[in-house]
Amino acid sequence: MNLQGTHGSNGRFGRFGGRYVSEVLMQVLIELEEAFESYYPTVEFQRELGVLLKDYGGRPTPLYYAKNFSELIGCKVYLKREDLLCGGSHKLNNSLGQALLAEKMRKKRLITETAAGQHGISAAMAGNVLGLEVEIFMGIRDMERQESNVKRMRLLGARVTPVKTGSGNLKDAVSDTLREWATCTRTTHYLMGSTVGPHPFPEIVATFQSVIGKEIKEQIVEKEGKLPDAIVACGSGGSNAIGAFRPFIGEDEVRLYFVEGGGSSLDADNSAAAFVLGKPGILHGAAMMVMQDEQAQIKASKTRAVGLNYPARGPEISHLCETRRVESGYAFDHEVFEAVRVMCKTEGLLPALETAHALAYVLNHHDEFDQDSILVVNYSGRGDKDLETIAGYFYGN
Amino acid sequence: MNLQGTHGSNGRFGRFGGRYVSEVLMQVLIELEEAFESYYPTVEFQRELGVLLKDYGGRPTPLYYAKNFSELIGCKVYLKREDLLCGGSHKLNNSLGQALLAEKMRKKRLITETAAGQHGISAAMAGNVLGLEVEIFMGIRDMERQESNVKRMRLLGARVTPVKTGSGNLKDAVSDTLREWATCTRTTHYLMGSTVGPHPFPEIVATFQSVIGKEIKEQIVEKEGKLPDAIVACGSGGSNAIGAFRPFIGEDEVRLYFVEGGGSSLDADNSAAAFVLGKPGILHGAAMMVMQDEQAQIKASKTRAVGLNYPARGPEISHLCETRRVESGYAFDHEVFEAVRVMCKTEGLLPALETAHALAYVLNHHDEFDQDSILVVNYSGRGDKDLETIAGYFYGN
Amino acid sequence: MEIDQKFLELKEKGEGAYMPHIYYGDPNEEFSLELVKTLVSNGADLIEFGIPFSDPIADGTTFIEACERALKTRMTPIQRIEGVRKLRRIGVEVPIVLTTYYNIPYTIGLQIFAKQVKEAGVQGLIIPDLPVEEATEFLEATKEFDLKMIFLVAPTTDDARLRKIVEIASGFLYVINMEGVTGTRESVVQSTLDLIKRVRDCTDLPLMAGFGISRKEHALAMLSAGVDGIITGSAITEIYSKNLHSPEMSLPDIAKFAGEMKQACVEGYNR
Amino acid sequence: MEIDQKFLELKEKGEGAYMPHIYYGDPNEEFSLELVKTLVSNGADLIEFGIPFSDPIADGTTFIEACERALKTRMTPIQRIEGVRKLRRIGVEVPIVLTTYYNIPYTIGLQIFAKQVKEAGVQGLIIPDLPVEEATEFLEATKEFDLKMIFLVAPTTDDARLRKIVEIASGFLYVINMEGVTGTRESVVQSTLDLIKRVRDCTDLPLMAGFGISRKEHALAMLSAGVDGIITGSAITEIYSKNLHSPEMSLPDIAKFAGEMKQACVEGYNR
Ligand SMILES: Cc1ncc(COP(=O)(O)O)c(C=O)c1O
Ligand SMILES: Cc1ncc(COP(=O)(O)O)c(C=O)c1O
Repeated sequence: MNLQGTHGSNGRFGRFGGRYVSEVLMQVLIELEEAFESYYPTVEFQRELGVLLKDYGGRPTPLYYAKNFSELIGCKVYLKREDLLCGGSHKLNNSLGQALLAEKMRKKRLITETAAGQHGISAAMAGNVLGLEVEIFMGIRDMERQESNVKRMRLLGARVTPVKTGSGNLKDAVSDTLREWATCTRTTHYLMGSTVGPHPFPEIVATFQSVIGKEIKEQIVEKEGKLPDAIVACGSGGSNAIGAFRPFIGEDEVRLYFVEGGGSSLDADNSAAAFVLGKPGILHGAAMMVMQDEQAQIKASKTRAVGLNYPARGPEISHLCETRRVESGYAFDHEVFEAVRVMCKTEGLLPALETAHALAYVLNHHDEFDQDSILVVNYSGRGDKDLETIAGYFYGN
Repeated sequence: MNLQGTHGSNGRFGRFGGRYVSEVLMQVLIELEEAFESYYPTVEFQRELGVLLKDYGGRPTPLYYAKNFSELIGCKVYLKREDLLCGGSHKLNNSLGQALLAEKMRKKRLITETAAGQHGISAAMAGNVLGLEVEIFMGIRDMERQESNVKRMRLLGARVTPVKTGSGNLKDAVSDTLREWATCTRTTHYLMGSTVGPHPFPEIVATFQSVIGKEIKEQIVEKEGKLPDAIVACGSGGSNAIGAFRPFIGEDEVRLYFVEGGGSSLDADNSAAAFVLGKPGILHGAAMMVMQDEQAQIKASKTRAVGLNYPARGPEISHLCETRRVESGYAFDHEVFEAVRVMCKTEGLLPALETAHALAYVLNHHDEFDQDSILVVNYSGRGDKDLETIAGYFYGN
Repeated sequence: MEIDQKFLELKEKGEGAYMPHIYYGDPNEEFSLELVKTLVSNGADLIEFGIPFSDPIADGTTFIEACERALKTRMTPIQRIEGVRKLRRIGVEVPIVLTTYYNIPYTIGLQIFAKQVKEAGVQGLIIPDLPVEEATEFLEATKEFDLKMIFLVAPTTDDARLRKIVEIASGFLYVINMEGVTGTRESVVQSTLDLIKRVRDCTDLPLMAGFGISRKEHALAMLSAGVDGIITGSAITEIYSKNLHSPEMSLPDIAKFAGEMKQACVEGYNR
Repeated sequence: MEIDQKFLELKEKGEGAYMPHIYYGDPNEEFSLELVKTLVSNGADLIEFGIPFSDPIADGTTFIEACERALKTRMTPIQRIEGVRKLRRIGVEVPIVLTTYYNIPYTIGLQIFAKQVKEAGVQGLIIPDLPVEEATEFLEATKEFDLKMIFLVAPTTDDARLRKIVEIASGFLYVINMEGVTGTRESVVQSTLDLIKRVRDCTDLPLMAGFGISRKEHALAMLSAGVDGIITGSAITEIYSKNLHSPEMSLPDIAKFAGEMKQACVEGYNR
């Protein structure tokens, strides 16, 4: 593969990554790695995936010069419009890829977990298109918070299974999906939703998502005749960020910013800022930056952006931030809502709360970019799913 | 203009169309016609609109070969994916075009009406992008039914004004917007949402929407090497249908189907099937097919698809159906919900209730198309806005 | 009495014309008959007799509601036209100008409509959503019935169109007092005054100003500016719509209002 | 006593080995101490001593809940390791195999962890989320402490990996009884029987079967199939978790259960 990934052998990104799973899952992970390596580079796979991404997904997504927002920031800001991808976020890039891979591996069923519901929806879509059964594990708290997405998944015919363990959110849903997978690896593919989990998942997800960055590169060169000065992306597991960053990792002059969920404050229990509050640890099959308590137990993260509510950072983004190739930052909930308001007003776009973290970061740090700077914000998703939360924040209800 | 419209002079489409408005609006309509004719064909306007449609809107939208759905129907079905356009429906094509025109005309403000909220949202988006104030008139009943879209418009900074007259739906909102316009034509553009209203609106909206059909033509030739056998579109005012049909009107071998809202039955008060129940009449400034009672009063239409809940058919589609170039049909509410279910399951796509009328028609008439037929369905919008209604229908709540 | 004759008569008397506008059947037929009688006996020189329509796009809230109420009686347009005959029968002799939206004649049939209207005793027609450009067919179909076609002019109407309008208009010209829809307003704006001057310069037809006239001062100002008379619509409906259970209780107030408006027409004409 | 010695001793006695698995501190430390004492005096040959983790991905519902309860006591992992010392102090002499997820030693520091564990009196380690491929670093850091590293084999493990595993495993091999996570199950499946045969063919290490063993018949079947002993986990926790307010009331039932399982190990071994 000619991807500019930073992983070494055995799924290592520096000291992060690896494959820390029960023996029951080892064999299927090895098979998956082999299948990915043998199918992905083939002309047939590329063609099939290409058609799905284009005709079903709506790729390429535009790179939109946000004139009004740029005026506010004081430099040129482009938005990479993943919100226009079918389903409303970047998640489908990965779901289509993995579903196609699962079909090649003759799996009959997809399981996965979801937090905001965006990944769950994309998995349900991809499953239906490729004729695979879909079951989605979702924390009971998240099911309440993202009720409309639960309805959507069910309408798509997916089974949504409530996860009651732990604090009933994404972390617990991932754990339960891994448990379920252990019982059915022969028939079932775990469609991992972000660049997390045991090797080869972080690599697979990053590869499928890096279509974002490849397009950014072509599009910005077409529009500006050169590479951007900076790319900003939000994230937790890191899939949209890595997807956008990958083709630029070797381009040292392009600054890369990763924005995580600050929550309401950086106090112990009110944040999802794992790069600030976490340390290296092992969770869900990989070494990553993880939020933990003094007992070496994983801490529950907290942020209003359900899709960033995960206490760990994927291996690759953990490594890129540790080595300072990527600069990490965060945005607090109230800044995020303000960024939503600004984007609505300036460009008529309602961003996902996750995406608004990247926007809030740009708003907060606008003085770091001079007038001629070219910024690309990976606009990872639309805010329809967050409408109630956002309207509630501004108008009460 | 080199569009294959069917209108004659003075905005006539056969015996339909015209400009039946109060003297107060005549002058602005003439100015609008002139402005449209002078700006639209210019290279500058085409370039600016092209960039907006591409980078902001996400055009071209894909033409997706829906394999699973096709298997069910028994012929090749392509979906023209207007659901992927920014905002979730075809409405933005027109809103961007008219907002740009309004800006050229140095108007400061856009007013418009909306039923499902889709047009209101697209108008609010376009207004923000082009720096115009936006006010949207919406029937109070529709505001209740499409509450989430009301929130969305307000978040985008648009003023949403409830219309309490009549039965509080689209017909009344159009009337009230025309009244408002009469007070402020010098500063304000009425961004008409469909191919209805006095001349030049039907022509302007059709022109801006015909980007759909132009793309279909290119795409289907690229994919199949020939024109489709049939194109199916839902509609009330007719903008998505006319947009898809226009470049094919002169191609006699391409059958064109227009599907209106059958409602719960064809009984007097339970339908929106104006081609079945209506007759020629004058409403909102034009001669159209209109549902009326024995007192020559306009009847309120009824269908679960709020966006089809209009008692008249635009002048151009009225004419095309009267001359049999386009065949009109309808689908009942229960068939529409069934079509939603089928599309969710086969292709993982949740269609708007409006769009599902076209799908229901194809499902009901599948035996009219033989195995080699190529069908294009204009997939006008996504069903996120209808989620509560659809979930309520299937699961109760 | 024909419209032209009425204006001649008023000119001789040195009075401005007063034409109140009502929607027939709001809230019921009996009241409308009484109302017109009251208006005429208190100074109305012409009556604008409205046939309600479900979507009166040139009307404001007061008349929208009047239409809605009137439509609840479920009379057909033809039955309402019969109302003119009833008025004639009870002694109303002033010219009656029938107003309705174009869908009504369009649906009934232009000729049938004109015939019915003429036979019932109507002298002129106002169809607010039928601009000159669309009127050819209607004029053609109705010309044998000798009905005056009253057209509207607005502050936004430019001179070129003004000329087109005066060319085919008859009876009088309806000068739209203001940009907008019917309904009471606070003052008379400059653009209206300009319009009156412009129209005056290109036609001898009588000018009647309407839209938003609700006070004596409005009427005086309009007449001073050069119109031949004024039209009040919503103002009267507003009076009785405060007491819809027994609208006839409002007749004395309406009589007083009509008297004052006619008075203003007399005063204004003579300034 | 060392693990190898225990298996030798059992071989001489002609008995299968019985190793119950508990999470230390569920629902409190006192109970865990009593529980282990009861288990040992009713036939447990080894103890699998679990240090709870917040995200026990190889465990089923019963143990997830056990971990959650145990974590409520807010003891640190080091304090829990001290529990082994306490057991030794109250006379528990059987080999103790400590189980936990890799984040615990990783975060504490691999060497510190191994040292603490060793000093507290542990003979072996099971880290279910540490497959052989990832174990090099851990083995390196801990080799000076002579702790047996127990690895798992599953029905899905192919022969190539099986060989890798037996190469570095020590103490015994943990044969995963079934595809899935810990928790009681209804029957023993063919794939497990095949696995036992395959493992038996390539190593002399003792084989202990675990995951889902909750009934005497399961134990008998497993031993008949050729393993050297069995592990029960959830089954015991299920007994006392029915009465969490006074879990000690369940000790007689647990004693009975342990006795039966040991009995099955004896019987099964001699078939
Ligand atoms: C719109 C959007 N952006 C970002 C994320 C974060 O995911 P990741 O870190 O994998 O990009 C999510 C997750 O649900 C999302 O929905
Ligand atoms: C998705 C969708 N399709 C179709 C329509 C109908 O409009 P038109 O007849 O103008 O295409 C609407 C109107 O709201 C809509 O939202």
